[in-house]
Amino acid sequence: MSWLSPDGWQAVALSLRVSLVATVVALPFAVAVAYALARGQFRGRGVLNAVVHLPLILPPVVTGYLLLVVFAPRAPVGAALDALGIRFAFHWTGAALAAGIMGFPLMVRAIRLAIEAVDPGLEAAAGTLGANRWRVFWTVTLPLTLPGIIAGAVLGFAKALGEFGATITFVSNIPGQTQTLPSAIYAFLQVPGGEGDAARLVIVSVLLAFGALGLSEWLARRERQR
Amino acid sequence: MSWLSPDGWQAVALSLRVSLVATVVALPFAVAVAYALARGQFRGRGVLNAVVHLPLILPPVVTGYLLLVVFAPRAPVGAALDALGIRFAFHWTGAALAAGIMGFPLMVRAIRLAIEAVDPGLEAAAGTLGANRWRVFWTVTLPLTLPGIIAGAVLGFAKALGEFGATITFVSNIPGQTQTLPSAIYAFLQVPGGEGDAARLVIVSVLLAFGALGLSEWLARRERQR
Amino acid sequence: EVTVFAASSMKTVLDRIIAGQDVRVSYAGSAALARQIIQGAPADLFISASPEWMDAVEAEGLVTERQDLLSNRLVLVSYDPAPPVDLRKFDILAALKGGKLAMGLVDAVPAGIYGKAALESLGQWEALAPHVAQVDNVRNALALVSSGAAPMGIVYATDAMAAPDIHVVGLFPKDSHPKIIYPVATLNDRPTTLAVLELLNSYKARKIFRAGGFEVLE
Amino acid sequence: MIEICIRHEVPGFALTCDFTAPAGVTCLFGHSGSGKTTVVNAVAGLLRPDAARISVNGRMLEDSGAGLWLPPHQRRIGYVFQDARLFPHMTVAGNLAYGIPKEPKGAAWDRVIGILGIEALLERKPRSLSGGEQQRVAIGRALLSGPDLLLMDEPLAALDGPRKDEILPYLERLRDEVQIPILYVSHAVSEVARLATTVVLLERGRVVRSGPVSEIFADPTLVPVLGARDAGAVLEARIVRHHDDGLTELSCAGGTLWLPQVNGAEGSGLRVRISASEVMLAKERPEGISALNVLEGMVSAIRIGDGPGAVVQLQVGDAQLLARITRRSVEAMGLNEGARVYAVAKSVAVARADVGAGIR
Amino acid sequence: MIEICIRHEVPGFALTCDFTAPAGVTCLFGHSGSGKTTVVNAVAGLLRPDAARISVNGRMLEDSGAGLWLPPHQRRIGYVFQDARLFPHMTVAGNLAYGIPKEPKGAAWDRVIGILGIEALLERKPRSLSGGEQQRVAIGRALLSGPDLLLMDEPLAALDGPRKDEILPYLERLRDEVQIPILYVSHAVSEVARLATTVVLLERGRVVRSGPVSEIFADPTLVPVLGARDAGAVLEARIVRHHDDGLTELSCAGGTLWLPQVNGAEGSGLRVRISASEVMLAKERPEGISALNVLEGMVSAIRIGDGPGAVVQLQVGDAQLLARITRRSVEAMGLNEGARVYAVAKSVAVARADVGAGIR
Ligand SMILES: Nc1ncnc2c1ncn2[C@@H]1O[C@H](COP(=O)(O)OP(=O)(O)OP(=O)(O)O)[C@@H](O)[C@H]1O
Ligand SMILES: Nc1ncnc2c1ncn2[C@@H]1O[C@H](COP(=O)(O)OP(=O)(O)OP(=O)(O)O)[C@@H](O)[C@H]1O
Ligand code: MOO
Ligand SMILES: [Mg+2]
Ligand SMILES: [Mg+2]
Repeated sequence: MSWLSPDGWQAVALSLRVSLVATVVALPFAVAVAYALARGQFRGRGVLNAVVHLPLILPPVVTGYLLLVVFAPRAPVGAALDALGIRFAFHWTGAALAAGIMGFPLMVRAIRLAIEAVDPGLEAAAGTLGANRWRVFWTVTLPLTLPGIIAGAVLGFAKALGEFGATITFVSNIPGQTQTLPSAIYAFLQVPGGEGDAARLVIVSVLLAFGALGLSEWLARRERQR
Repeated sequence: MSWLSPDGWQAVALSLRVSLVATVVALPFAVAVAYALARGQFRGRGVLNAVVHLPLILPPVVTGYLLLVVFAPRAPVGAALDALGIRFAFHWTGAALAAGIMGFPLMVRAIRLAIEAVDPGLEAAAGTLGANRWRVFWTVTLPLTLPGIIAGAVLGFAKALGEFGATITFVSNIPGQTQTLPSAIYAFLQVPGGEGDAARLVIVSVLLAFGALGLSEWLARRERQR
Repeated sequence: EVTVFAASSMKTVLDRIIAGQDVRVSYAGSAALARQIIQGAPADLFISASPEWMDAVEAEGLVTERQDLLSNRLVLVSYDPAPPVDLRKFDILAALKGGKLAMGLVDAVPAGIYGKAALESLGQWEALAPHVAQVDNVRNALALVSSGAAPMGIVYATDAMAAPDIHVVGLFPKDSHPKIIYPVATLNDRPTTLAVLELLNSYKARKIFRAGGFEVLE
Repeated sequence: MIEICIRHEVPGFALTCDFTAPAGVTCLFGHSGSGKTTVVNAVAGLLRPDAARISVNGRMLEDSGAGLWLPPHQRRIGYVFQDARLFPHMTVAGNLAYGIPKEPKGAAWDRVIGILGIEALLERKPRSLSGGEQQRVAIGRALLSGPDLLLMDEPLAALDGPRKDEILPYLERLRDEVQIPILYVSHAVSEVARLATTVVLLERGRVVRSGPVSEIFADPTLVPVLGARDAGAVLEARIVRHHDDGLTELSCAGGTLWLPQVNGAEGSGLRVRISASEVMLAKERPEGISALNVLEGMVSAIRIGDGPGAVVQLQVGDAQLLARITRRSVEAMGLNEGARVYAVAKSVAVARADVGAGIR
Repeated sequence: MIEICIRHEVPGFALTCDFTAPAGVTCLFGHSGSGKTTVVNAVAGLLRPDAARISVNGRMLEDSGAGLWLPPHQRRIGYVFQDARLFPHMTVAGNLAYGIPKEPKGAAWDRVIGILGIEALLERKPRSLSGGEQQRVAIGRALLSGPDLLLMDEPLAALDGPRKDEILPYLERLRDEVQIPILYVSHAVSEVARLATTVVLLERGRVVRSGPVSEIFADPTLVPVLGARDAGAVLEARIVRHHDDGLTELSCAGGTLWLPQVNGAEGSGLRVRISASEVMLAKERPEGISALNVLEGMVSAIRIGDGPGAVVQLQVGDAQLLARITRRSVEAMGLNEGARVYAVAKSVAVARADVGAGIR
């Protein structure tokens, strides 16, 4: 299609993939952390809460820089992961990691509010029916938190679609590999007269996010009506 | 103090001011929009919801660019506001505007969840006691939403502290005027050997945000115990 | 008080030159600064890292006086120590050993645009293109190399000079790419503005620019 | 006086409800799903029916023909919900003051708080109150808003027995001391009998009967509607004397009644409900028994039920009494219309929960 | 058999509770705040008391001396909460199956569903159920988890009268058909009388009395504790015959009782509660009256109250009966210990809510 350049379409496809993977992979961790923050009574709860919020507080460049320092192939962690065949640097997976981390605090917040709204009495009831903590979580807490999880996922997905600073710093901008929509938009904005191309990508990105939002509102409404 | 350069301290003070003002000013709007989204049954609800999420979805540079195009002294809106004595462009108020807009979707989400949790029966009860919709909102809905408002405010404040892309694109990076902590960090990271200065600023910014987080958790706990 | 809008790569030297003066500098990307000036930013002077953005500002009729201030060189840097080579006869692809070559955005930021031109004229671009990791500014390219994420990168000589933990493999020949020019322009004729332009052209300033690795244009 | 005329249809349910209620307590009575809450919500303005004319003491609240519809906050109506709905973030005093137009609080404040016995609770938060206390505060809050009409939708349904007993006397004092009409929803017969002036019987969205409480409750044909267990006549009585041994002597249409200590001045009137299942019939005036209440009457109607039971209506003076006995006894005693019999009821049984003003 | 021994202290409240309960239903009875829920929660493992030894049928659930504390899910205990606590996101069938270790569901499934009458609800979501239906499902869910002990904390308190009546018969069938011990909390005397095998009376965290239900309820000295209004003896009776006119003939210790249609095979046993306030006393056997139940007995104790009332205990055969009458009648009839009297109770009055197995 001529409306967008092939590179543009590639960026759209990649951004979708990156955002979806980031959201899907981060979600279980977000749920776990949200549960720990909502229900846990352990030492270091405050610290965990603070650490989770870090990506929100730090300028994205800093987050990207820290990721780079930790996950670069020559860095200890990066090297170890490399040995296991797990690559982040210059790979779309790295973009997903950055996007997931940046969206993480938003997911955790939404899910935590939802978990705090679940009646602990229902969990106690499940316990008396022979369910251990793990089963209680899976069969009672989690399903009842679903609307909040959906809200959190959409928030995370939207953030992932828009993430730029941390992504480009961490995994740079390799067309077809790590060039997400925001990177492509940024590139267009750096040259005089690139605003038109940028605008087209912005429209695509807005449409994608609106689709996700609409879907989530619909899911939440359906969930509420059941 | 020699630990931070004077410019650094200036950036800290400015960032605090910008984030506080952004949060305080955006909060009433966030509450109003959250209320409309949670309780309203009007046409265009979906569109409003989508528009509110825009700053989350768009790369911050794009948001900054759009702000620049709208509020710059040469742009129609900017010129009109200028005539009224209201200045955003290249002014700390503009940094606050950018920070507020970027944090807006986060505030609205948290507050909306809280409003949706308020029992409409209590609002109906207030109505039968002679309170019109406005009074019901102020005396019943709003106080019961307080924990969610606190959560939203902190999220918005944290986001405002970390906002970079939109701010630097919109209001530039003028020390003492529009140079917030993240912009200052960025400037240090642009030159070789600036990492040490940047790191110090990062620490300050993290401490500030943690302080806000701690305060909010404490407020929320107190609110719940009452 | 004078407000200077300057490309962020100028920070080290410019901060030193204006030390003690009543001058504020807003450091950001040239594109952002140029757009802001076009939209009416209260800048008195603009130092751009790219002549194109200065052209854009000039086209709006905002420039009162323009001058090519500095020039720079492109260098190939590496994470691992390497002996200096002649880049005309150096196979970068082979030296990457499968790693990435870090550069600025090759269609967007000046260092990337110059770098791509240089590689093209050296006949290496075709082969290297798939192996280029582009970042939004030169400093991030440098960070990729100094963190070891990319074995090599193309950056300005000024950046390489100030980074102790990386190694300069070679200078790109001057004629392999369009001349790198940092233009400066005054945006008004206020005496204070002109004084700063004078300061930039002063002997002391030149000394600092040269010490920072820049080539001063007459 | 309340005039209510409502038409409302939702899928599966149609309400057609017309009635006029005089001053005092009007009880809306009917099975679950008969439309009681729908009526009350329409009166409060919380529901907008398809068509309605509603007026309170001549003031029109809603007239769909004329396009008039006042929003809830302009209706001057006090609504006591089943679930109290106190504002959790305010103290009891804050809740009570919510509907008061302006300071100062004035005499009504002290009076309502006195009637409801909630002086000691004023500074507490609703969460720490027992269910009965919460309902009392909710009633006080509704009253203090100075309503023209008080709506109460099963205000006691969520409370268990002892807590119900705790609050019923307050409702009676309300009825007797506060001069505003009350529309009261309940499916507890004892509450209705105790409180109502007028009863409106709803069934599947339609008014099947309405009238003074004594008439409705003494009607043997309504026994199946009211529920056999709870049927029973309501008698107007007058306190004659409080005796030293703790008994109160009352005179009613059919003779003398003895009840354990009833509050009230000698000479004052009150209402006594004698549950049909607690009345025993005898052909001869029984002697040497512990039951003190023996009223002579004439069988005015006999209604044989489907099961083993029968309901016998007696004319006692100018009042009616119901007795629920077995068919076997009807036959064994040879009862038929016009027969003279004695109705026997224990003092303590009558005292149950059916006399005005708090006794245990 | 359940052996419970708990010590627990929180600021302002100390619990010291020791009792052993045989099979059947053990009712924990006591005023609000007496510690009933605390005991039940400790047994369920939802609360960890300062010190406790709790065993069910010899299996130790908790022994703080030996450092043993099983978490709730290992206790094999079914808990029916006051507020049902059904999982809102599951169907009724899903709720019922939650505690079942493995498929297939087996015979217990059909049996429990049958006893509780919830076949028709299986596919529905809890939200659409009435309060009574919800509680039945909650009971089924607890039962189907195959517990060694069933805990029920005021399972009926949130329900209004008719809904209570709807569910009580199911509880009775449970007691009679399912062979697991039940620990039942209530402050409704009629429930306790109807269900309990054993009653444990708690007051301010201490056990003040415990024993078989007939003993506790026939004890006139406990009348103030139980509440004067609700006192009444519990009699064991046996169904003799169902008569054609809808009455059932029962034999009990003191003679013959006639009640409206009682479910149950001829020859089967059941329990009848005769509320003290419904028993009338007569010196002579009354004739020509509608009351069918006349039992001859001897006054074994008289307890004069503070008010106008008195409680008379009668020895009727080898059982006891309580009658609550006025002091005036005690004097007028010249009652004293050893006097022979006739106790008169109406069939329909006895039938109230106090006979095992669902009658109205
Ligand atoms: N929005 C609605 N849509 C469909 N049916 C409704 C709706 N609202 C009420 N109904 C039906 O209207 C009927 C009357 O309801 P209402 O709440 O007035 O009954 P009620 O007499 O107050 O019953 P209860 O004693 O159980 O409170 C019921 O059958 C109910 O299911
Ligand atoms: N965490 C606690 N802190 C202080 N006091 C408590 C706590 N939990 C319970 N209590 C007190 O312990 C006493 C017993 O409470 P419990 O809930 O067992 O009573 P109950 O017999 O179940 O009463 P009810 O019939 O009202 O349910 C009460 O006085 C209560 O206030
Ligand atoms: O956190 Mo950003 O500044 O929205 O990329
Ligand atoms: Mg209703
Ligand atoms: Mg309890």
